[in-house]
Amino acid sequence: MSAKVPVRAERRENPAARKVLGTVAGALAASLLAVCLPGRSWAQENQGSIKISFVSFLSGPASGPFGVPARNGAEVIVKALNQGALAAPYKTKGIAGRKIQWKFFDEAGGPQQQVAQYRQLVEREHSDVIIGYISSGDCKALAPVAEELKTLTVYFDCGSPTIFEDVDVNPHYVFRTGPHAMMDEAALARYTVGVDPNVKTLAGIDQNYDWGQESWKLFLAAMEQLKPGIQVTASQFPKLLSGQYGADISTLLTGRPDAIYTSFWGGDLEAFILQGNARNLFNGRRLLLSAGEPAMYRLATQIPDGTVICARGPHGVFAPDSKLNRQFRKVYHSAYGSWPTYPSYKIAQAILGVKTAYENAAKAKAGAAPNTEEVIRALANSKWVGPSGPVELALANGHQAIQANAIGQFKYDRAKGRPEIVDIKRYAARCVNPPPGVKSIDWVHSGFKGAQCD
Amino acid sequence: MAAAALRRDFTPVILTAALVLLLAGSAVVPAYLRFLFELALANGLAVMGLMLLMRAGLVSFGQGLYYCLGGYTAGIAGSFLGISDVFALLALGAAVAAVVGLLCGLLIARYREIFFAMLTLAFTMVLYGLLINNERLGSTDGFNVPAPHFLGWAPEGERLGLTLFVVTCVLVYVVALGLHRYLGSAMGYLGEAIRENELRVEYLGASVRRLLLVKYVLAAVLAGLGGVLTGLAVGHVDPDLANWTTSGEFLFMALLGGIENVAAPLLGALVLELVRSYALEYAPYLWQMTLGATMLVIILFLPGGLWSLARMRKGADLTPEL
Amino acid sequence: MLTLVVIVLDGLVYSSWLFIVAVGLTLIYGVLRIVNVAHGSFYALGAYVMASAAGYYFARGLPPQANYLIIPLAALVVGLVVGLPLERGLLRFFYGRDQVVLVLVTYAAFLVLEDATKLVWGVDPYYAVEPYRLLGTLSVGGLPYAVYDLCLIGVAGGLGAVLWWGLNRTRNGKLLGAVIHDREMSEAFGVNVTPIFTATFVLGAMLGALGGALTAPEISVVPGVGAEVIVLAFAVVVTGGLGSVVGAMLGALIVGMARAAVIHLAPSVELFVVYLVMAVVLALRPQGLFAPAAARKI
Amino acid sequence: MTEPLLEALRLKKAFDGLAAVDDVSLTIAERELVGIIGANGAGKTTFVNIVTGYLKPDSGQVRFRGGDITRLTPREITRLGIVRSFQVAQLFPDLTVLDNALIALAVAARTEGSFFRPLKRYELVEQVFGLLRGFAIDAYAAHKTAALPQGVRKLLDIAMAMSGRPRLVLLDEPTSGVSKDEKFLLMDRLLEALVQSGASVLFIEHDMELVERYAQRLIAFNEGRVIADGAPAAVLADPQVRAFVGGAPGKQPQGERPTSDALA
Repeated sequence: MSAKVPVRAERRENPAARKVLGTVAGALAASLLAVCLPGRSWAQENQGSIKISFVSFLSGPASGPFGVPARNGAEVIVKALNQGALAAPYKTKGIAGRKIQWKFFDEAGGPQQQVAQYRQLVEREHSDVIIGYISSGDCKALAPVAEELKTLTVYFDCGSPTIFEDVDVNPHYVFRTGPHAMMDEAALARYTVGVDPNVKTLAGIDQNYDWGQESWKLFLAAMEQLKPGIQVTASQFPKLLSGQYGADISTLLTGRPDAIYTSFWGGDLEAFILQGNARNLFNGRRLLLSAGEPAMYRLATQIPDGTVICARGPHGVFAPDSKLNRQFRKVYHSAYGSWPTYPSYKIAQAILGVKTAYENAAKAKAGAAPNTEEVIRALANSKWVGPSGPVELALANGHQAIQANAIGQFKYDRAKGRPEIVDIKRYAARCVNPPPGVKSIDWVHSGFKGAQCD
Repeated sequence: MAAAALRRDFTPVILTAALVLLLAGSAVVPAYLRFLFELALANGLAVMGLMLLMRAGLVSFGQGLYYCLGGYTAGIAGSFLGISDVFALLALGAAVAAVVGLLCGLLIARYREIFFAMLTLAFTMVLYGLLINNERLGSTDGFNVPAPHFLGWAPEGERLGLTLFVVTCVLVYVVALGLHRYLGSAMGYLGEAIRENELRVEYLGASVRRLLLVKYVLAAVLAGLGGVLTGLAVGHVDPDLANWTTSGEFLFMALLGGIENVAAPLLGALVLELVRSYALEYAPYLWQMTLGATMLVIILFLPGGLWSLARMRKGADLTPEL
Repeated sequence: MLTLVVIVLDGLVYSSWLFIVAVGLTLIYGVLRIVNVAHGSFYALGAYVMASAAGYYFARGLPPQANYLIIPLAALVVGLVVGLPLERGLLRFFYGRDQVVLVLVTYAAFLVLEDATKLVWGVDPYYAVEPYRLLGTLSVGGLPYAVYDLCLIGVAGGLGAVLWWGLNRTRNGKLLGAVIHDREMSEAFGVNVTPIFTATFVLGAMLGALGGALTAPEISVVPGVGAEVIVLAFAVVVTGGLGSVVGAMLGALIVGMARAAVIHLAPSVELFVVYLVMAVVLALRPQGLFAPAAARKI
Repeated sequence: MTEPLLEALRLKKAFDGLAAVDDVSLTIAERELVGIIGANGAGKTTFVNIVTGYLKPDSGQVRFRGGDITRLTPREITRLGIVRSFQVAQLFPDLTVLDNALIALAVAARTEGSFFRPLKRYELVEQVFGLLRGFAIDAYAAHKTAALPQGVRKLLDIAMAMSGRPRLVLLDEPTSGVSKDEKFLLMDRLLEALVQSGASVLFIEHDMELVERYAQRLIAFNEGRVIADGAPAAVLADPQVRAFVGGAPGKQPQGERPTSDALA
């Protein structure tokens, strides 16, 4: 017998058709009505304020390391701005004198879901600005939608260089206030060759998804430029979130590489380090973590000393000392009991960039509220200072940020019982980012043509 | 006597009314809502295919395979081959789904119950894996699908959205009418006959395997069409279309709406979109729980899906009087 | 040669893990005919309970060797606190309904439990690595292996043996076998299946949680660990033959070995090798490798 | 002499080494009405299963109107004009009698591949009522078959089989599960309809009274072999038959309860 399907009824000629029609129409009307109702009310409801919708992962595996720290960072900054309590040069209340209303949304569900939600943020929530998105897939899918719906959209994190290089080559409404992955990989390669000039063999282990594949490709290309003839002993691509790396670790061990590169993050990174440690994988070889910073406090006692840590920009421990940075760290820590990591910094930097542009645009109009086009004009090619230092929108018609980068080595201070970063090297923004109009991968293959390093 | 057994068929009326309502509504409702409906209709196509299989007693966990194939066909044709006409893309997507459906169907039509489900799951996950390993197609991130043309006409922005919506509505309407006819034909009835008693069908002289193969291919084509429309509506395709969660969602939609009538899967798809959009809005931290709870309530209190509400009003017995 | 040894050893470790994670699923399916998606929740909950309990345990400086007792305790707690109410309070209302309906009911339960877990533990990762590192390493062919991993092989073997013995050599086990073979007939002969269902479900839940608790020391426990395990476990038990303990063992071995081999030889295939194996096995043997004999119903 | 309708030549079938049908040869002519008797496990149903293609014999041959049908599938054999009924009526329990018969008729008319032509069209429904009337079950047309009395289910089962105008009908215990009082009524209706159709009928029956009354010819099975074949009176008087098959007319052992092993 075949499986029975639970639904049975007379169905072809339904004498209750009118009732059905009534029910369906009723259900439709009810849901329509419900959907058209105003959404969740905005925090800090106020007349004449600026509505910012934030989107990042609030559920799923990326929520812990990225999504929630970003949310918390946004909350810290927005609250401080609304109180006018933020350090200079952001002392003015709100944005251009207007209060910030804000809401946070989950980035779950993939591009399909996110496109639907994005349209609601624009058309139902009437957001003035949308700041968000961690996943490159979401960023790529949303770019054309944002251009179509003519809404200022600021990507604070997603790392794929291709967004403005291939997908949205002529951006108008879309900005990215965080540098893309090219910067991380170029700086990491330079750092590696700097501290281990004799590195001859290299192995990579990256999650089998776009960002993992792209990171490894860029890093390897950069290493091949800086250290011609470098040998790759293994390039492992375990499934995202697989959590079991026994066989991969065996492969890495048998190759005996000088250095092991990984773009792992979150639970996968932690599991890999725990399992690699237990099997002496890191004894006598350098571990390079291109996105290791969010894990460094939580995993403090597990990360081998000398591990090269990258924070995807000069964020967190790498952030240069400033009043703004000290305040950000202090307020964040007192609110959440942990230190802000790079997602918190990146979202803070996005908010402050928007604030600066709004205020510059308002200044040009002698204080009148600027429209979106005016804000965009003010934001493009602009410069401002975030808690991690200066940011400049220099690529992709002034829509893509570049920033100086900083990389260092992990060291656990047993006396103080907390981790620290030593041997920090800083790289000028134009040293590790491609010049305008050049695709990242072409830039690497050209031998970093046009790089301005000190 | 025979005349008494033949009742008036209201489904075409309902479908036409729904079409008119949707088209008229598209002028009034905000665009995000129209978009939600469009997604629901596109998904509804895939769910209608699933309904065909479920009525024959087969539950597929792998309709995402054809949904994804449809989406990727549209994307590849648009981005790499320069084919952008909506109707050409639909035909292409349907053709690819049909060919792959036929090949898989030849093997899969022998399977029943959980083994059918698991084999369909395996197939879709293999495609998922292949796409993730393909960097040219954007790996997990997928790639964007260029805006389609309509017989040489290339609208932009709001007008494009509206046109695509109209095309989607009309296509779904035509497919639903056709499918409704199909369900009332000998082959349609034989689906239930197979579910109820395969042996008897064989002993009447019909080939169960051939009948199921046709249904499987039809379901594949419907999912493929849904995938094309989704790809064009979202403007982006990614391997998640083939992930098992997508197929699971189709199943949820089928259960939510019911499988008694062609309109039921569409209703299920629509309600799920709305519930999810709602849950994400009002409970961004607990939307999974909201979705799960909704699912439980429906399964517990409306085992026949939302469509059965109509029956409950009338009372249980709808057996035609003679 | 070394590669072959390494593949076999890596494969064995992974197979053992797979078996421990999947065996509860096959048991529940065998007796209750439920494809239990919530198995992923049991796994995740087992991992969370273990990680937080072990963290607490080591923070208090209690005798380290005794920490392994927490693992079965965590499984027991999850089985009783989550498995029991789930079966009594929800699933039993759906017995006799279609298999697909039950899949969706357990899927819904999984979604609810997923957010409930998040409410209790938050989104931050938990880890408790001490039990993993405490046992040290052992060199095999010059390659260090974690003794904890090697112990998994023993645990899986022992678990398989105990289950086999329990099912085939004890009175209750034989009763269970009868129910697996033909539920209606067993009921007709006066077997009260209700307590059998409950006990099996709780046992299956404990096994799922045991898998999570055993895994917790070598991973960091984050939201979403459960979802990753479900489909994998399905693939294993379907490959082996749904409802058979021996089948689960065989399925785990085949899948584990295939995965270890491709990780060493063609890393990017790892992503779908599990499903490829399942598709090939099902194409050749439609019921999986070890389908338990079913009573003829025609 | 014309060719026989059905010819079974030295059929053998064993299950796990146990012979169920052991060297059976027999022929059925056009328009014959043949009864088969035998104790449980004598091989009667196995014989029917082999003829209709559900089981393949270990050796031997089945010929139908001169052609070899031994290796054909049940579906192909049905198409050739051999149909059967089952000990337990094989219906579509969740559909109405009308739908059951409509489906049967559509398949018989080879329109099962029709996509868009409504099944419930006037002329076909008329035809179905005609068919149902022939078996006097038209009053049940709107009922789901799951809820019908046994006798009606049995008649519907056979009516559906008859919709293809077969040449040979094999009935596997048409009266099992039907109360004693209704048995004669059922057989009357049944055989009237079948004989009228011009088909040959072969029926398995335990009730000797029924066999004696309806069969023109009788075949007795025992332990997989034919032990007697001929006029009913002669076969029933055969001492071997009396010993093995047991049960003089009216005194047959209690008919087995309607188990679900119709094809076992």
